[in-house]
Amino acid sequence: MKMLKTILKQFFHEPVTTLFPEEPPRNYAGTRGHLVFDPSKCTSCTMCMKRCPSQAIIVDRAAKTWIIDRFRCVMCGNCVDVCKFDSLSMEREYSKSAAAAERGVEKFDITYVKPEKPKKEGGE
Amino acid sequence: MNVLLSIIVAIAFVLIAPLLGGLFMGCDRVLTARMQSRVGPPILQPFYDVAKLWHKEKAFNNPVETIFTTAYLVLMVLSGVMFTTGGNILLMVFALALAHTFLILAAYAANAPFSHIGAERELISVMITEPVLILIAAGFYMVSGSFQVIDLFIVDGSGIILLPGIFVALCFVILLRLRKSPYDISTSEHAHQELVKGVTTSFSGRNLAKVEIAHWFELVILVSLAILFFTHLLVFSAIMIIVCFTLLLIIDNVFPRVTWKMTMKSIWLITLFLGVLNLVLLGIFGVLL
Amino acid sequence: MTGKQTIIPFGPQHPVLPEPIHLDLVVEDERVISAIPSIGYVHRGLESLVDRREYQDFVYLAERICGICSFTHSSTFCQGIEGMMGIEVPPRATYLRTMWGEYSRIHSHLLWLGLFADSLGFESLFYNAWKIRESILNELEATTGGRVIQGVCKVGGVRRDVTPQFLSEMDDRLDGIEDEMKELTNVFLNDYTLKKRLVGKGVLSKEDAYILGAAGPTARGSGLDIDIRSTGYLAYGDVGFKPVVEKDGDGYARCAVRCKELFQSVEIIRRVMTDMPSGDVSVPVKGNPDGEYFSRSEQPRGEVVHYLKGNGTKYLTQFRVRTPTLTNVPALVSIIGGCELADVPQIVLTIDPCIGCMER
Amino acid sequence: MNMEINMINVPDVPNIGAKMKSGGYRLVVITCTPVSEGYVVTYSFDKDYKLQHYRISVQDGVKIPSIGPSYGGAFVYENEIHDLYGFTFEGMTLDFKGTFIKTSIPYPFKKKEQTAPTVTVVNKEAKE
Amino acid sequence: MYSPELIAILILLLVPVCAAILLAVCKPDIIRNILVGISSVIIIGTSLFLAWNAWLAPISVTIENAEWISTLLFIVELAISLVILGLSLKYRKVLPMILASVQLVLLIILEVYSAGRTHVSQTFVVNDLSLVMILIIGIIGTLICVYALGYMKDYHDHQTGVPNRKRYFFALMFLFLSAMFGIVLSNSLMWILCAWEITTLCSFLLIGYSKTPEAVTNSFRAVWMNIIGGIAFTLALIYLLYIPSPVNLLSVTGMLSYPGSPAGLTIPLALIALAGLTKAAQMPFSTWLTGAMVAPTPVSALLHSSTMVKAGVYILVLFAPLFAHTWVGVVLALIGAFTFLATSALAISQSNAKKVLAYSTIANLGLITACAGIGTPEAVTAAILLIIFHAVAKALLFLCVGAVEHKIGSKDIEDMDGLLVRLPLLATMMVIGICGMYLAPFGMLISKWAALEAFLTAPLGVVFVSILAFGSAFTIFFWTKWLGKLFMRMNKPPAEKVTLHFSEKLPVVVLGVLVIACCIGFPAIVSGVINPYLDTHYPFFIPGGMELFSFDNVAMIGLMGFIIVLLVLGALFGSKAGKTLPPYLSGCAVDREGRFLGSLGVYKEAKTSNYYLEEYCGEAKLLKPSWVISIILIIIMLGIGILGVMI
Amino acid sequence: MTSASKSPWILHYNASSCNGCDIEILAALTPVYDVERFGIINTGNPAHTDIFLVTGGVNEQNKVVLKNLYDQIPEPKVVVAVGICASSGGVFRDCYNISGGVDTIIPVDVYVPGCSVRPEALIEGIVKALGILEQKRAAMEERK
Repeated sequence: MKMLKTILKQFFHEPVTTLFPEEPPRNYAGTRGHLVFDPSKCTSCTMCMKRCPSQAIIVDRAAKTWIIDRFRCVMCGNCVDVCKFDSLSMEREYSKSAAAAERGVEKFDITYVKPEKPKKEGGE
Repeated sequence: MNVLLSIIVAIAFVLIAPLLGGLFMGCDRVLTARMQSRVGPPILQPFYDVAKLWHKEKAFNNPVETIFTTAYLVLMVLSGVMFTTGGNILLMVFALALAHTFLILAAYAANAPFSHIGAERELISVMITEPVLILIAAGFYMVSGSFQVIDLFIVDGSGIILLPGIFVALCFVILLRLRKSPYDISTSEHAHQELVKGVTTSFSGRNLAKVEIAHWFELVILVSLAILFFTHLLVFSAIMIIVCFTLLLIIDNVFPRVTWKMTMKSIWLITLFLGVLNLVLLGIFGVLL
Repeated sequence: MTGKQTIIPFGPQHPVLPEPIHLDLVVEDERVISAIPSIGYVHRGLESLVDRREYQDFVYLAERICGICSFTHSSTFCQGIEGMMGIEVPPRATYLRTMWGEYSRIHSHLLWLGLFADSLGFESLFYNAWKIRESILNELEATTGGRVIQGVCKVGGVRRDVTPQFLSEMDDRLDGIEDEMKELTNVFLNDYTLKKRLVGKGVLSKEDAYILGAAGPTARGSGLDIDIRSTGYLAYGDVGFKPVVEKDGDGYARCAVRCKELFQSVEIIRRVMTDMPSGDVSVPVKGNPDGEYFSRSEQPRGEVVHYLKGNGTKYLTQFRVRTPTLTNVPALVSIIGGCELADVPQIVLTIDPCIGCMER
Repeated sequence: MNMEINMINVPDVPNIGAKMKSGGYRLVVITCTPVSEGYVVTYSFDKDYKLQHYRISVQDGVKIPSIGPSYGGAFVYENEIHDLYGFTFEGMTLDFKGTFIKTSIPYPFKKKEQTAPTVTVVNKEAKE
Repeated sequence: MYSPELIAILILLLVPVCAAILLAVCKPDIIRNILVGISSVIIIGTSLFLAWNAWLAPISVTIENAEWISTLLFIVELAISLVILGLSLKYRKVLPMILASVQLVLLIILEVYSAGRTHVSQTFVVNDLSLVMILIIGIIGTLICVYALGYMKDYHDHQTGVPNRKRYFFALMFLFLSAMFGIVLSNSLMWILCAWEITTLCSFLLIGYSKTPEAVTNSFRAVWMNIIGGIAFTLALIYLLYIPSPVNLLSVTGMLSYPGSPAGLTIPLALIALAGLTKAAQMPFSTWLTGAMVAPTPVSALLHSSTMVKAGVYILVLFAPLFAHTWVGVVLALIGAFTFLATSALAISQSNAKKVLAYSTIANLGLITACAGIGTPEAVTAAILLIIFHAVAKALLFLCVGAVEHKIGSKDIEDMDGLLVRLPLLATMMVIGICGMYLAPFGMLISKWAALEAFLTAPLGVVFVSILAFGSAFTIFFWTKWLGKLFMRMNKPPAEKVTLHFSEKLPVVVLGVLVIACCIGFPAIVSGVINPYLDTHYPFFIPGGMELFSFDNVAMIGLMGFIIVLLVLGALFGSKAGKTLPPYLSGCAVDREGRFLGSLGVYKEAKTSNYYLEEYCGEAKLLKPSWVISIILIIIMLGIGILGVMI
Repeated sequence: MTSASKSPWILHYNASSCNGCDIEILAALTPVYDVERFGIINTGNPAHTDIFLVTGGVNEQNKVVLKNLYDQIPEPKVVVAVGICASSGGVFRDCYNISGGVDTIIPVDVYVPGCSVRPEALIEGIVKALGILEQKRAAMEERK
C-alpha cells in the first residue's frame, strides 16, 4: 500500500508525457543526432572512412563522392573528431526512419576545390 | 415476468452490456494511465482493440479453440440473460462456471506450456471463486426464500444489511475475476508475467476478441451482482459502484501480483471468515428478524 | 511419480525478459524442480573485432558491449589502454568519469528496479521507476550527447567538459531526483506485499556467493564485501567509498542493496561535483599499446574485468571481457531450483542479468 | 594493477585451485590468449582486491583439468573457452557440450594459419 | 400359483446364481460369452418388467413358509464368516480374523434369539426406490458383466503374471449381482444382512483376484472394514429384537412404520448408519475403496460405482425418513458432508484415473449420505437423483478408463492427452461421462442443486451449504483438468488404429446414451418416480415444492442443454478454415516431432502436466486428520444414538 | 484510420542487440513517451501481435527464433527493424556471429536508424509502420 501516495499524487497532477508527434522531440545542445556533411570542405582525405567504427562512410576519391549509410552510422562522432577540415558536424535531430522501399544510402558529391597547394593526407 | 418482456430485456442486455463493459475497460485504462502519470489511450480503445482482432487472420493452435471460445462467449451472455431477466442466481452461477470451463478447455487444447499453466491457474481461480458465488446464492435464498433474482426486489430491506460479509467476499471475487493486479494470476492484463499471456496465450484474432467481449459481459454481470445487494437503495448503489470502481483501480495500481497460493489463501480466508460467518449469524439470528 | 512434470521453455523470447536467455524449467505444480540455463542468444563476437579497429576507435565498440553499462565499459577499456601505455589522465577527466559512471549506475539501478517491479506484476511502480530514470537520462544526454550510449570516453580522458554552471544546475536537480527516488525505494523496501514476495526467495548464502564467484549487488546482498570501487580507482579514492552490504542473501536483500546504492551514488556525485578539479579533460595520446593489462572496475552489476593485450601496433591482439553477469550465472543456477514458477522471473532478475554484456 | 604471473604446469591446475580456495581467494576470471607458440590460459584470483595470476601454456588439443571442484562457478569460463578456442576441460561442474555460446563458425578464436590483423575492405557495392 | 411379479423377483435372484454356477463350471470362452449374453438379456428384461410393474403399483409379495429360506441363509452367513476366517488364517491377518470371529459369534446369537420370533410376512417389497436400484443393478450391472468379457481377455494379455481364473471371476460377478438384488428386494432385515455379507465376500474375493501382495493386502483391508459394518448391522438387529413394538421391527416396512417416538430407534439407527458408512466407504473407511482399485476395472465399476457402495447409501436412504430431525441423522449427514469435502480435495492430488474416480465416488456417496442423514423430502429427492446420475456416469467412466488403459497402456490421466484424436469413441464417451459428473446442465449438477436447496432448510444448513460450496469447487478442479487433457492437441501423430471389442463398445455406448437420457428425462424421473416414493413416506410432502423443478428453471436448463448441442454440432460441422499455428514455445527452435531445442543442445518435449496441489491435498497431508475428524464424528453419532437425544 | 492502425500491439524481440535499443523501446512505453496513447500494448506474445519490433543484428542462434516468431504472428503484420544493428548489422556487421540485419532472415517493412534508437525516432517508425499495416490489411481484405 506504500504506492498509494504516489498514485494519488500523480493522479491529481498533469501527466509527464511529451506528446511527441505534436510536440517537437526533446534534445539538448550536445545531443548527437545525425551527421551532417559539408561537401564544400571535404578534401577526400578518407580519415572519416578509415576511423569509422561501423564503416558507415565511403569516400570515393576518384568519383569524388562521399556516401553515408544512415542505417549503419552509430552517431559516435568519431569522424567529426578526426576530420581536420570541419567538413563534418553533428546535428541534434535524429535521422528519419525509412520503409523498405525508401531505404538507401545518402550520397554527396564533393564540391571541394583544391587550393593551390593540395595537402596530402596520410592514412597512417 | 412475462415472456415478451423477458425477451426485450434479454436483447437489451446483449446490446448494452458489451458497451458498458468496454467503456468501463476504457475508463480503467485511461484512469490507470493518469495514476501512472501518463496520458493513456483513447477511452474507446477496447473497442478498437476488439475490432482489430476481429479482422485479423484466423489462426489457432487447435481448431477446437474456435468453438470453445464461442461457447465461452455464448454462455457468458446466457448467464447474463438469466440474470437480467430475473432468473435464477444459482443457475447463473453454474452457467458462469460452465463458461469458464470452456475457456479453460480452449487453453488446454493448445497443449502449449504457457497456455496450459494459464489454464491451470484460471481453473484455480474458478475453484477459488465458486464457493463465494454459491454462498451468494445461498445468502440471497436465506434473505428472500428463493434463488430467483426477481424475488430479491420483493422482500423488504436490502441484501447489504443482512449480508455485508458476503458482499465483501464478492468484491474480492470481482477483483480476481477482472484479473486485476494482486490477483491477475492467470493472464497478465497489463504488466508482464511469467506466463506470457497465460490462458489467452494461444488465442489470436477472432478467438481473442470473443474472449475479450465475454470478459466485458462478465464484468457487467459481476457488477450487477454487486448491485443486487442494494435492491432498495439504488441511488446509494450507484455511489457504491463508483466508490468500488475507484477502489478497484487503486488496488490494481498499488499492489504487485501475488502468487496463486497467496490468492487462494487470502480469498478463502475472507470467504470463510466473512462469508460463512455472515451466513451462520444470519441462520442463527435470521429467525428473530 | 512420473509424468506430473511440466517442461517449459522459458525464453529466449519472453515478455519478462528484455533480453534473450533460455531456461529449461521443469516444474511440478508450480515448484521448479530444475532449471538449466542456455545462453548465447546475444553472442556477437565483438572481441574478434579488436584486430580490425584501431584501439582508439575501439572505445566506441567497447561501449556497445552493452547499452546499459556502456559508460563503464568504455571507461574500463580506456583505463586499460591508459594503464598499459602509462598515460596520466587529467584529474578533471577522472572526476567526470566518476560522475558519469555514477549517473549511469543510477540509471541502471532505476532501470532494474523498474524491470523488477514489472516482473512482479507491479506496473505502476515500473512506470514510476522509469519516469525517474528519464531525468537521469536527460542529465546524461545534456552532458554527453547520448541517452544510453554516451560515447564520451576516449583514451587519455573524456571528449566533453561540463561547465561549472551546468554542474551546479545538475546539483540542484539532483535534490528533486533524490526525493523522488526516496519515494520509490520506500515502496520497494517497505511495501507489505512486495516484501511478502521477496523475503526468503532465492537465498544465496555468503559461502556460496564466494565460491560461485558472485559479483556486485548479488554478492553484496549475501554479505560479501566486494566492490571494486573500494580500490579507489578514478575518483573513488577521494570520496571515501564504503560498499553497501546486506546480510540475508535473498531477493529482498539484493533489491535493498540496489536501492541503497542509488543514494550512495547520489552522495558520490555530490562530492565529485563539489570537489571537481579544474583543468584539461584529456591529454593527447601518442604511440601504441604494448603488453598485457587487467583493467577492473565496478559496473552497476558488479566487477567487470577487461583483459587487453597489445603488441605495439595500433591494433590490440587480444581483448577479453569478463562481465559480472557471467560470474553471477552459477549463482543464479544455484538459487533458482526449488522456487515457485511465479518467482522465476523475479529470481532471474535479482542478479540483474545483462545478457548483452555477458555474451559480447 | 600489478601483473604477477606465476607459470604452472597443466596438471597442477586443480591443486592451485584448492590452494587458492583454502587461501580465501575468489576466482575472478579465466582467460585464454593465443601466443606465438600455442596458447596460454590465465587463472586470475583475487583477495583484498589484489590479483594473483597463474598461467599455463597449452597447445591445441590438450585436455585441461577443470577447477570446478574448488570453484563451482568456473564452468562458465571453461565452457566459454571450450566454445571459442576449442579446448576441452575435464570434469566441469556443468558441461554444456559446446552449446554454451553457439557460433556460426566453430571455435572462432582458434588460431588460424595467419593471425595478421587486417582492416576489412569496405564493401563498395553498397546499395545505391 | 406364483404371481408374475414374484416370478420376476425370483428370476432376478436365482438366474444370476445359476449363471454363476454354470460359469464356474464352463471353461471355453465361447460358452461363457453365450452364457453371459443370455443371462444378461434375461436380467435386463426381467428388471425392466419388474420396474414397470412396480412403477404402476408398489409390489409387496409374500412367500409362505419362508422359514427354511431363513435357515438356509443363516447357514450361508455362517459359511461366509468361516471362509473369511479361514482365509485370514491362511494369510495370517489378525484383524480380519478377530473381527470375523466376533461376527460369527454375533450371528449365532442373533439366530438363537430370533428363532422364536415371527417372521416377516411381506418377504419382498418393491417400491419406487428399490425400482431405481433394480434398474441400476439390472442394466448397469449386467452391462458391466458384458463389458468384462472383452476386458478380461485383454487383461490377461496385458497382465501375464496373473493366473487366468476367469471362470471364478465371472461366477463371482454374477453371484454378486444376485446378492445386490437380494439387498434391494428383500423386506426382511435378516435377509438383507445375508445378502450384505455375500457382497462383502464377493468384493473381498474380487479385489484379491490378481493375488499380488498389494491386492491381497487391499482385499483384507476391504474385508475387515466391511465386517465392522456387518457387526454393526448384526448388533442393530439384535437390538431391534429387544425393542417392544407392535410391528415387526426386523423388516424395513416395519421399521418405517414404527409408531413410537423415533427416539426409541436411535441406537439401531446409529448402528445401521455405521453399517451404511462402511459399505459406502465413508471417511474413516474410505481406504478400502481406493485400495480396491487394484482389481480389474469391471470389478471397480461394478462394486464401486453402481452397485455395492450404493447398497450402503441405499440402506441409509431407505431409513432417511427415520433420520429426519434426529441428531443421529444430522451427525451422519455431517460425516457424509465432511467426506464429500475431504475426498473431493483428495481427488485433486491423484493422477491415476481410477483413483480419481474412486475418490469422486466416495465424495458423491458422501453427498448422498449427507442428504440421507438430513432426511427431509427435498434431501431424499436429491439423494435419489444423485444415486441415479452417479451410477450411470460413474459406471461409464470406469468402463472408459478400463478400455483406455488397455489401448494406451496406462490409466494415468497424464497419458491421456489428445485422447479425442487417438481414441475418438472412447474419449467422446469419457467426455460425456465427465460432463455428466459435474457440468451444467448435466445430471450431477442438477442433483447438487437439489442438495443445496435441501441443505438450506436443514438444521445446521449453512454448514452443509458451505461444505457443499467448497467441495463443488474442488470437484470442478479435478474434473476440468482431466477433461482438458482429452481435448489437447497432439504433438505427435496418433499411433496405429486400435480396435475395441464389441462387448466393450456396446456397454460404453449404451451407458453414454443413458447419461444423456437421464439428464433429459430428469423431470420425468422426479415426477414419476421420486415424488410417488416421497408421497408414501412423508405425509406432508407437497410435490413440486422445490424451486429446481419450477418450469422456468427446467426451461433454462433445457436452453443451456440446447446451446451445448448447438455448439457440439458447430464443432462437428462448422468451418475449420484458418491457419494452424505451432504452440508458443518462446520462439525456441523446434524439430520435426514438435520438441524444442533446450539447454545443453538437447531437444526436449514441451510436456504439459496438470496440477495436483500435493502440498495441500496430498494423501499424506489430508488422510490422517480426516480419519481423526470422522472417527470423532462417528463416536459422537453412536453416543447420541445411545443417549437418544432428539432435536 | 481504421481499427488496425488504432490498436497496434507490439512484440519486441532482442535478436542479439547490445540492449541499448531494447531499453529505449521500453522507455517509449513509460510515462514520458507513453506509446499507449496510440493504443500500443507490448504484448510479448506473437499470437497477439501486429507489429514486430526487432533489435540487433541477428546471431546464429537467433535466426531460427526470429523465423519462428515471425511465422507465429497472424496476418496482417509489420516488421520494424529497430536500430542500426537490426537495419544493417551496424558496428557488429563484421563479427563472425552476426548475420547482418534482420532483413537477412525475415522481410522488414520499416527501418529505424539510431544507435541507440531514440524513443522519438521509434515512435515515428511505428507510425510509419501503421500506414503499412493499414495497406496490408486492405490487401488481405481484398484477397478474401
